[in-house]
Parts: sequence; C-alpha cells; structure tokens
Amino acid sequence: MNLIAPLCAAGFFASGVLSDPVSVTHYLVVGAILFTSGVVCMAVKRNALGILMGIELVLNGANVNFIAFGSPYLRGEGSASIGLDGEAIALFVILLAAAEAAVALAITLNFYNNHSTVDIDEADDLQG
Amino acid sequence: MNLGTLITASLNDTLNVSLPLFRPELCLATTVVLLLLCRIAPLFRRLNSATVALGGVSFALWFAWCDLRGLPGSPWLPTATAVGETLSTRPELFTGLLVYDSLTAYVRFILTGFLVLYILFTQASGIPDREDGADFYSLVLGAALGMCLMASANHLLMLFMAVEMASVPCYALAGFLKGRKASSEAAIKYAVYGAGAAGVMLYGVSLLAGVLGTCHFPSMSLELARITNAGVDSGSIMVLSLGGLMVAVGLAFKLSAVPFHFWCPDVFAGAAAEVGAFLSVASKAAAVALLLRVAYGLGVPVLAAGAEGSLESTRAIAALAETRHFIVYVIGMMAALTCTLGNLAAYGQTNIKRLLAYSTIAHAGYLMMAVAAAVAMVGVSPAGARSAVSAVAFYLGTYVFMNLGAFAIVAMLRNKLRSEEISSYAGLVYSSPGIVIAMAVVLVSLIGLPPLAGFIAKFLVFSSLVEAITASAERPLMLVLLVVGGLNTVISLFYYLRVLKVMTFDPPPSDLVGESVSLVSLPGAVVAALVVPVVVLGLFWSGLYACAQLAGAFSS
Amino acid sequence: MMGTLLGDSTATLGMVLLAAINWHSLLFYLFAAAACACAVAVVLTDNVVRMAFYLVLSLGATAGIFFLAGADFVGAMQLMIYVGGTLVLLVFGVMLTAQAPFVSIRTPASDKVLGGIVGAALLMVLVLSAFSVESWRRPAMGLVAAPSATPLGMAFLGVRVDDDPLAAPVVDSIRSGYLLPFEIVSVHLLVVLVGAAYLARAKRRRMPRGIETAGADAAATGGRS
Amino acid sequence: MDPASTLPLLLGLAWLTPLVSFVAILFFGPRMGPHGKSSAAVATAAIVVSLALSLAALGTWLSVHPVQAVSHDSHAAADSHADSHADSHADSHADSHADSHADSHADSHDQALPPAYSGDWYTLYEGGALKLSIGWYIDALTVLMFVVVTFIASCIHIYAAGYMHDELHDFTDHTVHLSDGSHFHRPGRFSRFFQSLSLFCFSMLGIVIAGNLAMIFIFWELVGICSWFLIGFYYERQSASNAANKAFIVNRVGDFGMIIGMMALWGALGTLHFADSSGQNSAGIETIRPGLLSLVRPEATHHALHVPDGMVKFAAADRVAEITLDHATRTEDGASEIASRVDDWRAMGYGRWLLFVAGIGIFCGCVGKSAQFPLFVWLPDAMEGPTPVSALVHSATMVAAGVFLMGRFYPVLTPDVLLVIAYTGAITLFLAATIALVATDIKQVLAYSTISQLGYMMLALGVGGWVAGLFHLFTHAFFKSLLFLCSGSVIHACHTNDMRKMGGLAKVMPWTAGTMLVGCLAIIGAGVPFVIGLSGYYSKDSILAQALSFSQANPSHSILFVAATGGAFLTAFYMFRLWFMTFAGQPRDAHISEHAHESPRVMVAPLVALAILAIVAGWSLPGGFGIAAMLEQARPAGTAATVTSGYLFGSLTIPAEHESHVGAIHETATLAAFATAAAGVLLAAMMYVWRILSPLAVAWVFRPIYTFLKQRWYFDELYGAIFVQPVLGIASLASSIDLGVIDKIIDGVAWTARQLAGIDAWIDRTLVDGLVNATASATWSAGIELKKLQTGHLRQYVMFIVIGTVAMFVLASLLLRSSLAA
Repeated sequence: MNLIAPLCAAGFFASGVLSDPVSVTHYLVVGAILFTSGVVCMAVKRNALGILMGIELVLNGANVNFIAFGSPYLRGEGSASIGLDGEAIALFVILLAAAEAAVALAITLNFYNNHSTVDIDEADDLQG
Repeated sequence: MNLGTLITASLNDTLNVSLPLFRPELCLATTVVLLLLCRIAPLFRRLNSATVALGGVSFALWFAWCDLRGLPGSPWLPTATAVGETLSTRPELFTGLLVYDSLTAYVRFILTGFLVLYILFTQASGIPDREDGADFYSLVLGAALGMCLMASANHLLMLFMAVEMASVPCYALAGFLKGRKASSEAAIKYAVYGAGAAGVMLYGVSLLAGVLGTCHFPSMSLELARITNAGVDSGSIMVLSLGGLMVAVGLAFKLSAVPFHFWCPDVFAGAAAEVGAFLSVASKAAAVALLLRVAYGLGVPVLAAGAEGSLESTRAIAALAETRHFIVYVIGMMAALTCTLGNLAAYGQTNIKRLLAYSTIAHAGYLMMAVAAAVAMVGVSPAGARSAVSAVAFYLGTYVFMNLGAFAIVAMLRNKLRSEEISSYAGLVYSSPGIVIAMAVVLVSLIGLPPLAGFIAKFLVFSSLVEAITASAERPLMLVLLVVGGLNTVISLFYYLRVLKVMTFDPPPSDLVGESVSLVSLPGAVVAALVVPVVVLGLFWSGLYACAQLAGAFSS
Repeated sequence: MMGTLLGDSTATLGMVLLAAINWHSLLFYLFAAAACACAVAVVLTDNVVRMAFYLVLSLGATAGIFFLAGADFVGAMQLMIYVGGTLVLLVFGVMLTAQAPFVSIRTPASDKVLGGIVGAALLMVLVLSAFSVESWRRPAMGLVAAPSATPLGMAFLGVRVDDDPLAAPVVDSIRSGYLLPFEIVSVHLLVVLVGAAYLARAKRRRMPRGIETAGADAAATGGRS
Repeated sequence: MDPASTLPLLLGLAWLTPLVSFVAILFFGPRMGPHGKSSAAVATAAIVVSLALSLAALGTWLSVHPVQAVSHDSHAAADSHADSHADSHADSHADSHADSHADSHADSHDQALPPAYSGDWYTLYEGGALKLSIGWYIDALTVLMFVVVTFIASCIHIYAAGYMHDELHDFTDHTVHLSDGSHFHRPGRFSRFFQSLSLFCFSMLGIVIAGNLAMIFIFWELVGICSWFLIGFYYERQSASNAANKAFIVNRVGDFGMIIGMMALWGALGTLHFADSSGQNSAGIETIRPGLLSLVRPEATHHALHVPDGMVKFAAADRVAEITLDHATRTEDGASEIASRVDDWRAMGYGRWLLFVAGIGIFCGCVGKSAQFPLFVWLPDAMEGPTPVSALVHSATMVAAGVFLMGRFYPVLTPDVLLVIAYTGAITLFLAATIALVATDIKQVLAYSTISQLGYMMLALGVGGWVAGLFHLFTHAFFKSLLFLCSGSVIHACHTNDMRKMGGLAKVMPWTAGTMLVGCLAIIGAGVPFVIGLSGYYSKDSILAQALSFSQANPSHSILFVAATGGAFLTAFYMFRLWFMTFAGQPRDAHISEHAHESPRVMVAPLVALAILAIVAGWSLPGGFGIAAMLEQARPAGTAATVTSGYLFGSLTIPAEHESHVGAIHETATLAAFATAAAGVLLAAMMYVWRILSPLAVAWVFRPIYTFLKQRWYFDELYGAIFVQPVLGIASLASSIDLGVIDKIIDGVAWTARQLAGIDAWIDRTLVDGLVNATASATWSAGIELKKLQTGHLRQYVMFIVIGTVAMFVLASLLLRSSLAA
C-alpha cells in the first residue's frame, strides 16, 4: 500500500501534465533554453570550437521558435500563425548556419595556424 | 485556381516584374560565377580577375544608374516632373520579398559606384595581388550582393538573410591577410561577434513574426496598426518591444552602434586597410538603408496607391504613433551614445586604422540621428521626413569619397612607410606635401567643416534635426540630439586635427624608411580621384543632392 | 488476494493513466528534455570532444521536436545538414586542433559565474516573453498536420500551394514564394566556400609588398614561412 | 538710373573692395615694396575707393529720396517740424509722420514703410523653411553708415600708414622680456596689419549691408575674429594675447544669446530676412516670403507691433497639436480652424514671451559687441592693440555694430525689451563714466568714455529715441575716432600712455592739442544753447530730451533721465581732466616733454579732417540735408508713434520721438545738458588748471570710493570669482566624477587628489587657457577611459551583447511603462 500512494500521486500528476496537448509556449521555452545555452556557451568557452558550437545552439534555438510559430499542429484558437513561412525560414537558417560554420571554422583553423592555439583568450593583441 | 495558373502567375511575376528591376544584383551574381570560372577554365586563366570584376561591376553600375535615372521625379527624365513626386506604385519583387523604390535604387547606385572605385583602389594599393584577386573579389562582390538585398529587403527572411550574406564574406575578408596574427584575430572576433549578433537578431525576428503572424513588412505594419486600434494587451507589447530590440541589436552590429560596436575597432585594426574601407563605407551604407527600411516597415503603414492623405491613411499613421515613438527613442538614444563614445574613444588612439574605426562609429551616430529625425517627422511633417531621408542619402554619398579616400591614403602610406601608426606620419609634409593635403581635405571633411562635402552632409543632418525640433512631437529628444551632435563635432575636431598636426608640425624621424609619396603615380591618381570629389561635392552639391532627394521620396 | 487486488488496481490505474496520456505531449517532453539537457551539458563541460557529442544529441533531439510540430521536412534537413554536415565539420575542427592542452581549456570560475548570471537574466526575459502572449498559451487544437514537404518545395519554386484555411492571417498578407532566396543562397554558398577555401589553403610564400612589417603587431612574423 | 539696381551695385562694390585688398595683401603683402610698404597704399586705396562708391551711393539715394528739413532745431520753432516731413517724392513711401503730428497723435500710427531696397545676390542654401543667402537691405541708414564707416576708415588708414612705420623694419619689442634678459626681436608686420584692417572693414560693411540676420551673424563673427587679430597684434605680449582672447570670449558669451534669439525667430517664423523677399515655390509660382519687419509690423495693423502668427502658433503648439489630432479623425482640414483661432490666442498673450526672447537674445549679442554692462570688461583691455585699431574699433566699427544692429532690429523689439535696453544703457553709461574719472592711462579714459557713450546710445534706443540713438552713433564716430587718433599722436610723441607724466604738451603739439580740444568739446556736447553747437551738442541733446520725455511719461523710470544727466556731468569732467592733464600746465616729466614733437603730416591731416567733421556733423545744410533728417527718413515703420503697452514690467509708455522736440521738454533738456557740462568743465579746471582743489586731497577724502573706482568696480575680480573659478572647479569636478564612475574608487580618489593639486596651477592661468584646458583634459581623460572599455577579450564582447540586449529591454520597458501610463 505504501507504494501505491506515491505512484498514484505521480500518475495523476503526470497524466495531468501529459494529457494536455502542448502549446506554442512549450516550444518557445525550449527555444529560449537552447538560445540562452548557446549565448552563454559563446560567452564562457575559451575553446574557439566551443564558441562555434554555441553559435549553432543559438541559431537552433531561434529555429525552434520559427517551427513553433509556423506549425499548424500547435496552433491554438485564433492565434496568428506564419504558416509555411516558419518552416521555410527555418530551412534557410539551417543553410545559412552551415555556411557560417564553414567560414568560421576556416577562420578558426587560420587562427590556430597563426597562434598555435585555439584558446580565444590568447586573442587580445587588439585592444584599447 | 489550379497549379497551372499559379505557375504562370509566378513565372510572369518573376520574369516580367522582378528580374528587370533586379539587374544590378544579377550582374553581381554573374560576376561572382565568372570569377570562379576564370579560375577553372584554362582559357580564361590569364585574364586578370580585377578586370573581370571591374567589368561586371561597371555593368551593375550602369543598370543601377538607369534605374535611378528612370525614377519618377528624376531630373534626368525627358519629361521632367516635380521633385518629390513619389513612385506611383511601389513594386514588390519576388512575391513581396524585396521592394523596389527610390531608396533601393539610390543605395544600389551608391554601392555599385563604390565598388567601381573600390576595385580601382585595391588594384592600385596592391591588396589583393593577382594570385588572390579572384578570391578577394568574389568575397567583395558576394558581400555587396547581400548589401544590395539589405537595401531592398521587404521581408523578415530577407532581412536576416541579407545581413548574413553581407556579413559572412566580410568575416573571411577580415582574415584575408591569413599569415598575420592580427588579421586572424580580427577575423575570429568579427565572425563570433557577428554570429552572436545575428543570432540575437534572428530570435527577435522570430518573436516579431510570431506576434504579428506575418513576415512581410507592409503586412506587419498594417497588422500592428490593426491590433493597436483593437487594444493590444501589455504582454504582446512586451514581446513586440523585445523582438524589436533584438532586431535592433543585429542592425546595431552592422552599423557598429554603441553598445554593439566592440568588434569594429579591433577588426579595423587587424584587417587590411582595404577591408576596413569596404566595411566602413559599403557595409555602413547598406546598414543605414536597412535601418530605414525596418524603421519605416514597422512604424509607417504602406498604403495602397493613391491613398495618401485619405482618412484611412491618417488613421493608420496615427495608430502607429506609439511604435514610432519607441523606434525614435531607441535609434535616437543609440545615436547619441554612438556619436559621443565614438568620438571620445578616438582620443588617444595611436593606430590610424583604429582611429578611423572610431570615426566610423561616430559617423554612424550622425547618420542614425538623421534616421531618428526622419521617423519622428513621419505623419507630422512629410516634407521634413523626406528631407531627413535625403540628408541620410546625401551623407552616404559623400561618405563614400571621404572614407574611401582616407583609407586609400592609409593604404598608400602603409605601402611606403611600412607602418600604420600615426606617429610614423611625423613630418610627412616635408617629404610628401601632396598626400598631406589630400589627408587634410579628407579629415577636415570628416570633421564637417566648409567648404567640403562633409560640411554639407552634416549641415543637412543638423538642419533636419532642427526641422524635427520644430515639427515633431519628439522635441526634447531631437533637441538633445542636436546638442549632442554639435558638441561632438567640436570634440571630433581635436583628434582629426591631431593627425594633421603630426603630419605637419612634428619633426620627421631621422631615419626615413619610405621614399616620398607623390600624387603623380597610379596610387596617387586614385587618391586624387577620391579626394577631388570631396572638394567638388562641397562646392557643387546640387547634383548629388538631387539624387538624394529622389531617395528621400521613399519616405512618402 | 491482496496482492492480486493490488496488482489489478495498479494495472487498471495504469491503463487509465496510459489512456489519458497524450503521447504526443509525452514525446515532446522527452525530446525537449533531451535537447535542453544536452544544450546545458554543452555549456557545462570543459572538454571539447564531449561538447561536440552533447551538441549532436541536442540537435538530434531538436529534430525530434520538429517532427512533432509537423515540420517533418525541416526535421529531416536538421538531421541531414546540421547533424550530418555542420557538426561533422565541427568535429573535423575538433580533431584537427585536439592536441592535449586544448581538449579541455578551463574557464575561470568568475567568468562562469558571470556567464551564469547574465544567462539567467536573458533566460528570464525570454521565458517571460514566451508566456506573455495569451494566444500562444492556448493548447493546440489537435489538428493532424498534413505533410508539408510538397507545399514547401513548391514555395521554394515561388508558388504557394498550401491551402490552409486556418493559415489565413488576420490581415491580408502576401504569401511569399521563396524562389529568390532559394536561388540567391546558392551564390552565397559559393562565395562562402571560396572564402573558406582561401583561408584553409596553404599559406602563401610571398606577402604583398608593404604588409610584412605593417600593422599593429610588428612582431607577427608568421606571415613568412 | 534705377536705384533698385544701382544702389546694391555701388554698395556691393564698396563692400567688396576691402576684401580684394585683403586677398591681395594676404598673398602678395610682403612683396609689395620694401618690407611690404606698399600694402598700406593698397589698403588705403581700396578703402578710399569704397568711400567714393559710398558717396556715389549717397548721391544716388539723395537724388531719388531727397531730404528736406532738419528736425533737431525744432525747439526753436516747433512748427518747423511739421514742415520738415512734407512729402517730397511722388511715388515714394510717403512719410505721413507730419500728419500724425498735427493730429496730436490720436491716430498717429499710419506711418508707411520707409524707402528701402532688398534682395539676394546669392542663395547659399534653400531647403524647407530655411533659406540662407547673401543679400542686401539698403535704406537711408545703410547708405549713411557706409559713408561714415568708409570715411573714418579712410582717415584711419592714412593715419596708420604713418603710425605703424615702426613695423616696416625689424621690430624690437621692449615690453617682452625673453628668458635671457634680452628683448624680443622680430620682423615687422606692416603688411599683416593692413591685411587685417582691410578684412575688418569688409566685415563691418558686410554687417551694414546684410539683408538678413544670418548674414549679419556671419560678419558679426568675422568682425570678432578680426578684432582678435588686431587686438592681439603684439601677440608676444602676454597682456595683448590675453586681451585678444578676452575680447573674443566675452563676445562669444553675447553671441550665444544672439544665437538663441535667432533660433527663436527662425524656429517660429521660418525666416531671418528683414524685408519681404519674392521667390518661386516648387511649382514655379511667384510667392512672397514675408520678412521679419513685415511679420512683426504688418501693414494690416498699420505697422503697430504685433506678435506674428508663427510665434503664436509656436507658443500654442500644444493646442495646435490638439486641433490637428482632433481633425485627424475627420475629413476636413485642421488648418482653417487653427487660422481662425490665432487671433484669440494672440489676444491671450501667446507668443509674446517668444518675441521678448528674440529681442533680448539679439540684444545680448549687441551687449557683447557694443560693450554694455555686464560684458563691457573686454573693451578697456582691447587698448592693447595699436592705436589706429582702437580708433577703428571704438568709433565706426565693432562697437558701432551692436548699436547699428539694434537700430536695424528696432521694429521687432517689444516695449519690455526696450526697457531692458534702456536700463542696461543707463547702467553702462554711469558705470563707465565713474571709472573714467580716475583712470590715468590716456587710452583707458577714452575707452571708458566709449563705453559710456555707447550706453547713451542704447539708452536712447531704449527710451524710444531711434533717431537720437543712431544720430549719436554717427556724431560719436567722428569725434571718438578724432580723440583716439589724437591720443595716438600724443603717445607717438611721448612713448607713454600715462597722463601723469604728460602736461604742457599744447605748446609742442599745437595741432594735436587743438584738434583734441575740438574732440573734447564735441563729446561733452558743447555749444551755445539754442543757437549752434558742435556735433555732440545736437545728438546728446536729443538723447537727453528723449530720456526726459520718457521719464515724464513713466515717472517710475525717471532715474533714467537722472543717470543720463549725471553722466553728462561726469563726461565733461573726465574729458577735460584728460585734456588739462595732457596739454595744459607745466610739463611733469622733463625727459618726455623734451623729446615730444608734433606728429608727421600724414598723421595730422586726418586729425584736421576729422575735427572739421566733429564740428559740423550735427549741422543741417541749407538744403535740408543733415544726418538727423536722413535718419528720420529711414525710421522704421510704426515706430514714430507713442506706444503704450507692456507685458512683463507693467504698463509702459514709449513716447514718440517728436514729442521730445516740443519746446518745454527740449529746452529743459538742453539747459540741463549745458549746465551739467559746464559744471563738469569748471570742476576739472578747478582741480587741474587752477589747482583750487587738489586731486590728491580729493582722492584721499573719498578714499574708499576712489579705490573702488580705481579697481573698476572690481568687475574683473568679480567675474573671476563668480565665473572663472567655479567653472574651473566644476570642470575638474565633472572629470573626477567621470573617472570615479568608470575607474575604481581608489583610483578616482588618487586622481582627484592629483587634480586638486593641479587646480592651484590652473587658477593662476587666464580665463581662456583654464577653460580650454579643462574641457580638453576632461574629454581627453574620458576618451582614454572609454578606450579601456575595449578590452580586446572576445568573450567579454559577447557578454556585452547579452548585457546590452537585456539592459536595452529593461530600459525600454521602463520607458514603455511610463509612456503607457501617460
């Protein structure tokens, strides 16, 4: 018996949460977390490649938003939707992110060649 | 409506409406491809890539000029119409992604004209050399293509995409001197900072699109007006303002506006002077155009043709007053900060490229002031808004020559003196008086003193601020901007003149490395060709101003 | 007896619960949790190889929630381009630079704390904004999403065929085709690849005249190798 | 001969000739003859050509607009005044002043516009409401001013050719001591002097001919710069460069007010032109852009002062916006409703303060330039320049510019502004006269007398005496330049400025003494009452009469008349003190009087010419021509009548000027002037000729007052304490705050301590050095601190993106909240 009570409680709680369909807001929260993680990643990583990964996370976070706003499935009653535009923009963002990653990686390797390190804190010759 | 009609309509729109008005960009894109072909095809390998690029850009310039000349109200039309008359229709290209209006035409003209000068300048200054020319010009033209799109963006996707297209090649350009530490440091700083700003902007774009349900600027403003009239809840306002601010971050990055200017001095100092010239002129011009686009796209509803002055238009414009207030404050505050910080931080710089970077920042501030004035006068004083936009356009036009001239001189002196420190310019007047005179002209014009082009430009900006003070509802802010602008002009005097002081009064170093720099040489001719317009435009500015007024017609 | 009763009731309860569970939501929570957790893990780890691994997981999980939102084509692209392409690129970078001292570069704790504070502020603002539009909080209507690959492909050709009555926006907006960006992005990719190739190429033997000693760092002698 | 085209041509040429000379000397000066000697000839020739052209213009003017009568004689026959204004020109703007006079001023506002021509030579910028142009506004005042300025400048040029001969060769400056004990030795600057002089004349004539305020302002500044060049001519002398800087800075203070005034006018009215101008609008239709004069005194109100619509709307901007907003939702236009309500708003007093601000602002500029209280401190120091410069600055140019502008701008001034002007003038004239009593430097006495006389002019304008004030400007120009040139001649002979070392020079320098006596008599207004007198007699009498008339109309302001009369007494005293100390009695310093000699002819000739004019300038010729009559012709429309109004300072009556010609008033004033002047001369004679009263004893008895005056009322010290030191303090405070915010507090404290130590050094320095340095160092250190923000660390930059975004959002939500609440 002493096992049932918590199980029931957990079950009811889970079903309460889980039985509701998700809304746009859910997606936005995920997007916000990904975005913030990416930004923080860019701000704290000393490894240049870590920073590039942060960039990917940032763009991905924004993409989640676009998908959410464009999704016909998530649409609540009477809410404005950007329809297909959301998916299209997300696709282009993926493409542009790839392009940006290519250039950024090339630059990073160049940096590595010149400085013999990928530690971004070494890049402080230019200042003032 | 079946698929067939849809496809026919799409084809029709693309081939008959959009592409003819898209010729300059097409030229640029074609040139990029040609540059690649030149490297691949053995037949063309002996062709100098600069020649190819110059040819393609000249075509683009010609088409841009044809477009500008053909605008209604232009003085070059056979049947002259009164200046200020607007385009009767505002053609949207490619199903609303781009818009073609007088601002588009003008900025494209400025950009392509700049490119022609720029290619000549880079050929004279020696970066890139023949081997790297194709890469360099591909990147430059690719970025310029993005900048043209920035000037005509009419859709949030194009906003982001154009910014990316203009930025990413520039990251590579910043690292163009790939063997140098400073260059690679500049490139990585630029790339990471740019990517961060672009990410923030993209998030802002998503929020704006999510609230308004559309990505198309005119529809966005109409929707904004509609929900404002219907009584918008405070949550939506908050999200809208957050989205708008995040977009502003991206634009501020492109403009190098404070507090998003950090990349600018480092990148300018680390990259070659040639790249700095490209970033400070072309990138800035496109960014200002985009700022105008976004500010107008969100703050001013675009109405059907012939609806100007009607009840509906008045009402729609009035509904967005709050939005414009917000936009004006954001731009205006940023402008004041940018201007002041740029000018103050330029003090004590020892590297001329860094000094010019801060000067670029400061000039972005002046430009943003005029943009703020233009938006502030929308709906209150259309003529004032038009003249403010004209001031921006004129400023950009003169800025091409001033700043390109400054960087050209820096590049040329670097080739001779092997240094970009201001102190190495000591006593230059004794060995090369011509170049010192050219530098003096450029710097005095950047200060904004008569009778040079910079004075007229700054004067127009300040007079539009004065007009905004009298006409608009944003009187206190505009007054602040005017005062800040005036003070800054005084502040800027000192550090620009310091360079001249070093050049003229300081004794030349005993061990002169470089030989004297004469204006009678190929690089000298390029410098002269850039500096002479600075003087000429200061005296005979009506031609350029007429073009700028055409651009100003965009605001009505 | 007691045991079977217990078992039965548990089973019944389980059935009820299972029936009540919205599987879509459950999957969303799973994927979302994975995506967020991995993203946070990317931030927290100092090891660049682990970072890349977590990032793959995070992006993959994001692809999952794209599928759940009905954007199956984008989800697929996410997996192919992002996870398959971009990340492989990054992993190459990791491998090229992964010499022992650079695998884990520790960030000073003060920077981490500052980053955390700033990140928390940003997150707060963003989450606040996610909750502040009322219509976004309304639960989904449970429409079954039609596959969007075809309309998306047509839209890329400039023709919009998605005929969604609910998608009619509040104002009569233009439904844009994406022919232009679709084409122009190819030029962009070309330019970018030219640039990346230039930077990645072997160093040039000879620097242009005047560059060797010019600029801020006269000490940078790496230019002549 | 069409005057509308001839006059601008003649005067424009007269204006530009000095510019040509300036450019020529600028480029070829040192090569003109030995040591640039011929540059004097070039400059003199240019100004003489100017004079000839101005005289031609005067002839042209008189042939078209003849003047007929004199007005200041009317105390003898009050009726003659009426005749004097008989209209003589068929189509000219009839001066119906005479009629109004006859109608006892009940409806005396029907004065028509005075004859004037205006237009633009070149439009610098035209866009929106702003039009900047180089143009002309020519009326009788302009023509007269041209003649006088060029005449006096010619005399001074000729005189300077002799006076400056020291500069022809290498010059050793005995007042500058170098560190090794020797004197400063430099090449002569003969041509540079004449170059600046030419530019100075050009600038002054530019002010006179200017058709709009913007142009006036440009030349106003140019005059300031020229004065800076000339006052600081011996710039190696610390005192000279300080004086030049002081003049420049103090003038900028006034100009700041002027800019405010111009902004008020342009912002509200959209024009800075005096006269109406025609132009084409974008559609090509001829339009009339009304000028300031017709906006403020439109024909519709019979040229009575009237707050223009633009100012009313500007002041009522809130209501205009309300109406516009109101109409935004309706179809009809709000403009008509606004137009219909303007009159109501005007009646409610909207816009009056704006007109007041405009008037006071422009007056501020004149306060600086014409050395009025409280900005007069620069003028005595300006004596550091060569004497011909002092003569030019103090007579017909620079200081005259302020009075001239007030005269030109007079129609726009409200009674309240006039009262402020009158009081400023009265305070100035009294203050300066008292300081002149005790000054011992001959040029200082003259400098303070200039200030005092300028005070008279301002007082006259303020109490409604337009003709009286400007008349005095002209007569004063003659006798003051004469006095200065005479003093220059004395200094030239004695090589000292100190009057206590002079005495008995009349025997050695008869010409100088004689002409100087004429000058002194002229300045005190000597004459046989009611019969004839020197030029100053006429102009000073009309000022006193007008002041008396004003005092009678406004008994509460009768102090103005008292001050003016008292001033007349003081003037007489100090002028004759000067003359007696210099020329009469026995030589006090044998060494000086032995070496003294009469000046060369090239210097004496201008003295005689000016002396003659100082005598006759006030007379009217048998044909009726006279300066006063001609000025009467230029009197701005609507200022001839008595006006009763007032806004800030209670009810005011500005009496009509011709009322002061009425016997009772004029005779009283004349007698008062004569009596006070005579008393002053007598007292001076008692103290310095007959020695009945010992000056030393008097000084001893009134010791505190003497010291007070000797220290010039402690004005320099006062300004030092009130402005200079606090500014320096604030500057250092500001920069220390600046740093304290950015830097760590410890650093800030250390820095402040260092700065505090530095302040000691700063205080010793001059106003300019200190101010400029403080500003520069504040910006410099701010710049250096801002540089530190650019740390070069990429991760911090990224952090700044996030911080910036969040901070902007927080700021914006605060802003939004406040704007939503509003």
